[in-house]
Amino acid sequence: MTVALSGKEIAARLAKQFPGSIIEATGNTILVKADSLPEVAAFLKNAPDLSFDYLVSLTAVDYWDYFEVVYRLTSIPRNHSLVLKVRCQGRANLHLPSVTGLWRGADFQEREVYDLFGIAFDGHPNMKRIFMWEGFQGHPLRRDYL
Amino acid sequence: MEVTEKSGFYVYSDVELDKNEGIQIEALKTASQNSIPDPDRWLDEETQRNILLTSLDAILNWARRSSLWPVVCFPACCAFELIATAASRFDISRFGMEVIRASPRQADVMITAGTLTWKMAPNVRRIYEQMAEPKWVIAMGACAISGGTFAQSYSVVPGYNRIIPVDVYIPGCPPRPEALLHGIRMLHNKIAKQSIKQEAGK
Amino acid sequence: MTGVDIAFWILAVVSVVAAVLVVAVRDVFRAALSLILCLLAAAGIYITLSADFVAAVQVLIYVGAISILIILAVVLTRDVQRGSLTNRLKVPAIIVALLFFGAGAYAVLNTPWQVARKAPIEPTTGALAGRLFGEGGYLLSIEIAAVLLLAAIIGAIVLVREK
Amino acid sequence: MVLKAEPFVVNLGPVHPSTHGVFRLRATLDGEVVVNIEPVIGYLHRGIEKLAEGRTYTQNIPFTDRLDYLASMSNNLAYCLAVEKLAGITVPERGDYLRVIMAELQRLASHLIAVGAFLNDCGAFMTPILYMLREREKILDHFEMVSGQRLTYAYMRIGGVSQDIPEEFLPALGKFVAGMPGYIDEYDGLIKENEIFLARTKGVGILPKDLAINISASGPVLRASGVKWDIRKADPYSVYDRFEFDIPTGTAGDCYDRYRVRVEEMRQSVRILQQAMAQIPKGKVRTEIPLTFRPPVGEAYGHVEAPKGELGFYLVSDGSIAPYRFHCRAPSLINLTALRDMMIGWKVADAIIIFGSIDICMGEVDR
Amino acid sequence: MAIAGPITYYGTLPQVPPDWPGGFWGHWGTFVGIILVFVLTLVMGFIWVERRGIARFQARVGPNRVGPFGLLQPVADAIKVLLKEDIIPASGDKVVHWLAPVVAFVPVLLIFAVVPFWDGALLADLNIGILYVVAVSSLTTIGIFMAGWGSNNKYSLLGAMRAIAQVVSYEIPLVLSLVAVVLLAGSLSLNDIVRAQNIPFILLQPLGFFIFFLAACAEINRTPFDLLEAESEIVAGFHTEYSGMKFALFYLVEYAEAVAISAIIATLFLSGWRGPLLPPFLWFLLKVFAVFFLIFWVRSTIPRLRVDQVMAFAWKFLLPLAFLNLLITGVQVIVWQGVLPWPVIFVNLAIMVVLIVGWSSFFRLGGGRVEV
Repeated sequence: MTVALSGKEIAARLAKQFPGSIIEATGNTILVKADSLPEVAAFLKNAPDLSFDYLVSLTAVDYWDYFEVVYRLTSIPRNHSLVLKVRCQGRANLHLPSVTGLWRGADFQEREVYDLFGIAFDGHPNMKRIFMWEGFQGHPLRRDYL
Repeated sequence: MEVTEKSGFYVYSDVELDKNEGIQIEALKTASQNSIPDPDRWLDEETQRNILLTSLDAILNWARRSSLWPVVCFPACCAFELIATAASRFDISRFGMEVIRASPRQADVMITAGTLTWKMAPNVRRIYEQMAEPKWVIAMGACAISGGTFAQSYSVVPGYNRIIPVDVYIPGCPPRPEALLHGIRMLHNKIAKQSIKQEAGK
Repeated sequence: MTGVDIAFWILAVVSVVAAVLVVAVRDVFRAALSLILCLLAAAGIYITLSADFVAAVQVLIYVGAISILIILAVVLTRDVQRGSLTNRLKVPAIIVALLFFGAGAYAVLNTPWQVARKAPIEPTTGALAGRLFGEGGYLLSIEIAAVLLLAAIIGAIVLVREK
Repeated sequence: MVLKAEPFVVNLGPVHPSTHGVFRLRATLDGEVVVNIEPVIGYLHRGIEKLAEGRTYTQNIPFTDRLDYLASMSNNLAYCLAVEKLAGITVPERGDYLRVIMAELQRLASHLIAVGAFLNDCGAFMTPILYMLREREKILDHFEMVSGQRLTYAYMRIGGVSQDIPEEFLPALGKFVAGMPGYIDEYDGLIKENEIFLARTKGVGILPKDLAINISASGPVLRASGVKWDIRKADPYSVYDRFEFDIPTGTAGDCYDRYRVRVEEMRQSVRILQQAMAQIPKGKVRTEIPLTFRPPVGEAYGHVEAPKGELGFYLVSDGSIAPYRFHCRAPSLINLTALRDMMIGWKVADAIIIFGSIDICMGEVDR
Repeated sequence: MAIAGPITYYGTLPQVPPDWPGGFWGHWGTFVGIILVFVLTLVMGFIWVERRGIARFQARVGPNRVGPFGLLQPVADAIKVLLKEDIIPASGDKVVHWLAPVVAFVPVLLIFAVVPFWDGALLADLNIGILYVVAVSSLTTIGIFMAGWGSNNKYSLLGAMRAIAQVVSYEIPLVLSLVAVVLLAGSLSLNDIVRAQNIPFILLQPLGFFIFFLAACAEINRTPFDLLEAESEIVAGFHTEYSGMKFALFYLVEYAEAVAISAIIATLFLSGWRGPLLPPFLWFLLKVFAVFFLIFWVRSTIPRLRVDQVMAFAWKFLLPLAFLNLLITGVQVIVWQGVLPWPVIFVNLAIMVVLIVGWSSFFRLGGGRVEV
């Protein structure tokens, strides 16, 4: 059975390591500041007792005021999981750091989020539309796209 | 050469290429907002054939309907009902149709099995145009007829008849193999009523 | 005029036209095809001379193998449709060609040709083999040529081989 | 000295006999060798995620059918699990057993197509896939018996399955399951030791273990690389913890291993089916819930081991009758990430085989 | 063209004068007619047999709607294909594109000129028969390459390149295995070879048959060597851009080549028209059919090789074996002249098994990744 790690405990550890990086922690989830995402992600991946080596999925949700990008992490050797969330305020010209350097599995999924939500990931090697064609107007999965 | 060297391992093609494709897609989208009328002129046409032409027609139509070679165009779900139709249980090879040609030049009938998106539309159009005359189209499944469940979607073409003229429609989501076989038989009947005179007048 | 004569003239015209096309056509691929036609016509001429073995070998070696090598070379060429545009060696090429033509014409005109009145009826292969490998034949030279070719092939492999 | 030809770009697809749908590879070739590839997808992007936001939870079940249309039952199951997690609905035991039976039958059907299509890509002229379609038809008959459909079943419902199985179902399934190991042996015996098949697949398209994890590969692709990771064991859902089965893994991570893993998984599925048929209890098959219901505000992620890998549904609820966000973690899409690493340096013919060995379904890749 | 020896007919046709083609058009006309009819009907028949046969292999029924047992299926296909629109790609080389099917088709027909349907019944009993067959059959490749080139299509070109590489490579083991047959028969004429076969050469030359069959399959691009129209890789290979009548010609070439190779194998290794009871022509047909059956049996069973493996197979496997076979046959012809054939048969069978098993145990169809 995959153990869902407590977000609060991890958040406490992370707050010690990277002060000011955690916004809140509920249940299995920690909400991370966008700027500190790369360090936190690298720590989660490389810390031996966490070793989140497997990025299950990456997606985004449009909450009108902000976009929330959800990283679902699992550790194959330790069989536990954690959800990482990052918020992205505003509706235009959105940017987030890419995690493709850590988990190559994010490659297509970040492109998908870029295509359907319009959040660009800095550091992604090939940031362009994946499902829709170049020149398509708008980002379909935003709530205001009809 | 469209390959450009970027950082290390990742070598991706130019965005220009995609942009050009995007322009083509948009152009096709604006050009095909109305559906193409079905090619059914023969229904109301006066039949005035002489004996020579009729027997020639008979032979020709017999040959054409007896060896309908489908082209590879299997976008989505219906493809697997088409494959099931080609397989042992239903076996379209009985009608001489097992020669599924990968090259559209050599095919006679396009069985459009699946949802068509605007991104795919120029390619399907191109395949249709690459096919040599005479050619027929069977729209298989709800998506092919009208977009089906996905008709309201932002990226789905509501029916193949926006892009290409369709001869036979087979409803179902997906249609059962029996329905596909029935559609093929209907196409046979349609071919049987064709005349080379119409082709000349086309 | 017998059938052989008619055949000869057709073949001769075809081969000359094809040979001219080889040098006149811009498209390198079509030039290669003309060369193949020329070689085939030559094989036809051998047949009219009752040299059927030579004809078959001509088709097998020249049309079947050499021409394919030429086509492979064509594929490696960059600009096939327009051919080579650098013509700096035009004058020396003409001189060399004229020299060759002169030598060939001289040889043809000064050779005492013997014309057989009758076509050989028995198989030509046996006689040919006897001439080549029999008493007073060219066994040694053929063997040497074979060894030379083998060396050339091995050399080519050594050259192309990746380190 | 290295002879290099001028590289040229070939578009494999979007309509190509062996791209399993409308996938396109923009391949740069140096002679026959693939020097660069770029997958281009989106030719079947139907906007399911957007459409689902406008339908009720129950109405969305048919959409999941059309994601991976080769494994509709597994998709139904994953979606229903996610909704049940979101709304806190429990499933009667018989319903759970029926779900497992359907999911495993679906795995058999999907792997039959996967292996058959893979062998077809190897150039075995249609014969293997036609033999495998023969057995797939039998499986489809069983599905038809319970749902009336051949491809898109919508059999599972939130809180169970739509209706109980007819009386003839279990005897028929028993007969089929008894025969299936023989059929698997037949297919495997036909091709397993074929010298050409071995030469074409062994050592081709190697996906190392580390890379497989790093690119988030899942399903047979991950297991063929030697990672013993199966959601059915790692995070058991439904009643999978009551069955005994093994997780077949490969060692080299090449095309041959992926083939072997699929064949072995079919055997394991047969084992699960036998146990499930023996254990299935009597009773209700569905918890009665209204057609339109309002789950509490929150989010849930339900995942299953689908034939192609980890299939997950991430649902966000805002308390209304329709999901606020409907996201599908599609195994096919993510498995494709490895394509570049596996293909570059191989010949065109190998690229086709490697692609076939991943076993994707475009409905799921593009959604 | 010289004709070896007098030709005996079962009809009343006069002898061929040595100064052919100066006179005697009757013989020529008759046999051209016979060959055309023979090839076309056999091609039609074989297409039907193959489609029905493969359908049986694949647990299906096969064409059965058109005419009795679907016998008219090839006829319908032919009429339909011939009357389809003919497309020439705008950017292709039109002359080359137009000529290609002709160049590919003519040599295949020419092969039949030297195939004896029964004793002496052939268009021209050339004393260089086998050499002629090999020479003429190599011409088809040029047609195929022209098709690939003239279409201006990348798939076509890939297919054409494969064709050339493959045919050039397999010509060598093919010819070498033929030489062994020639050594046994003592003649290059196909008719004389059949006459020399008191026992079919497949028994005396099992290894030669093995090599010839594989090399011939590669020459005519049948599975597992059908790389140039590998449908799962390069769409339709060299004839991707062909439609209508020209495609029909390529389709015809494919099967006519199969018929030709079946006929040659039947002549060289299965003692051609010889056989008890049945009339010679029927024996010949039966043997041709048997070989063809083998070819499409392989097609419906075996996966395809990769291009480098095909080349490796020719150069590293078939070629050495062909050399060894030639050497062994040479020794046998000199040493065992006049020995009863039965011991030779068993010795040769044993040699074949030992060589094939031994060689294949240390030869691997390898090939792998290329660093780029």
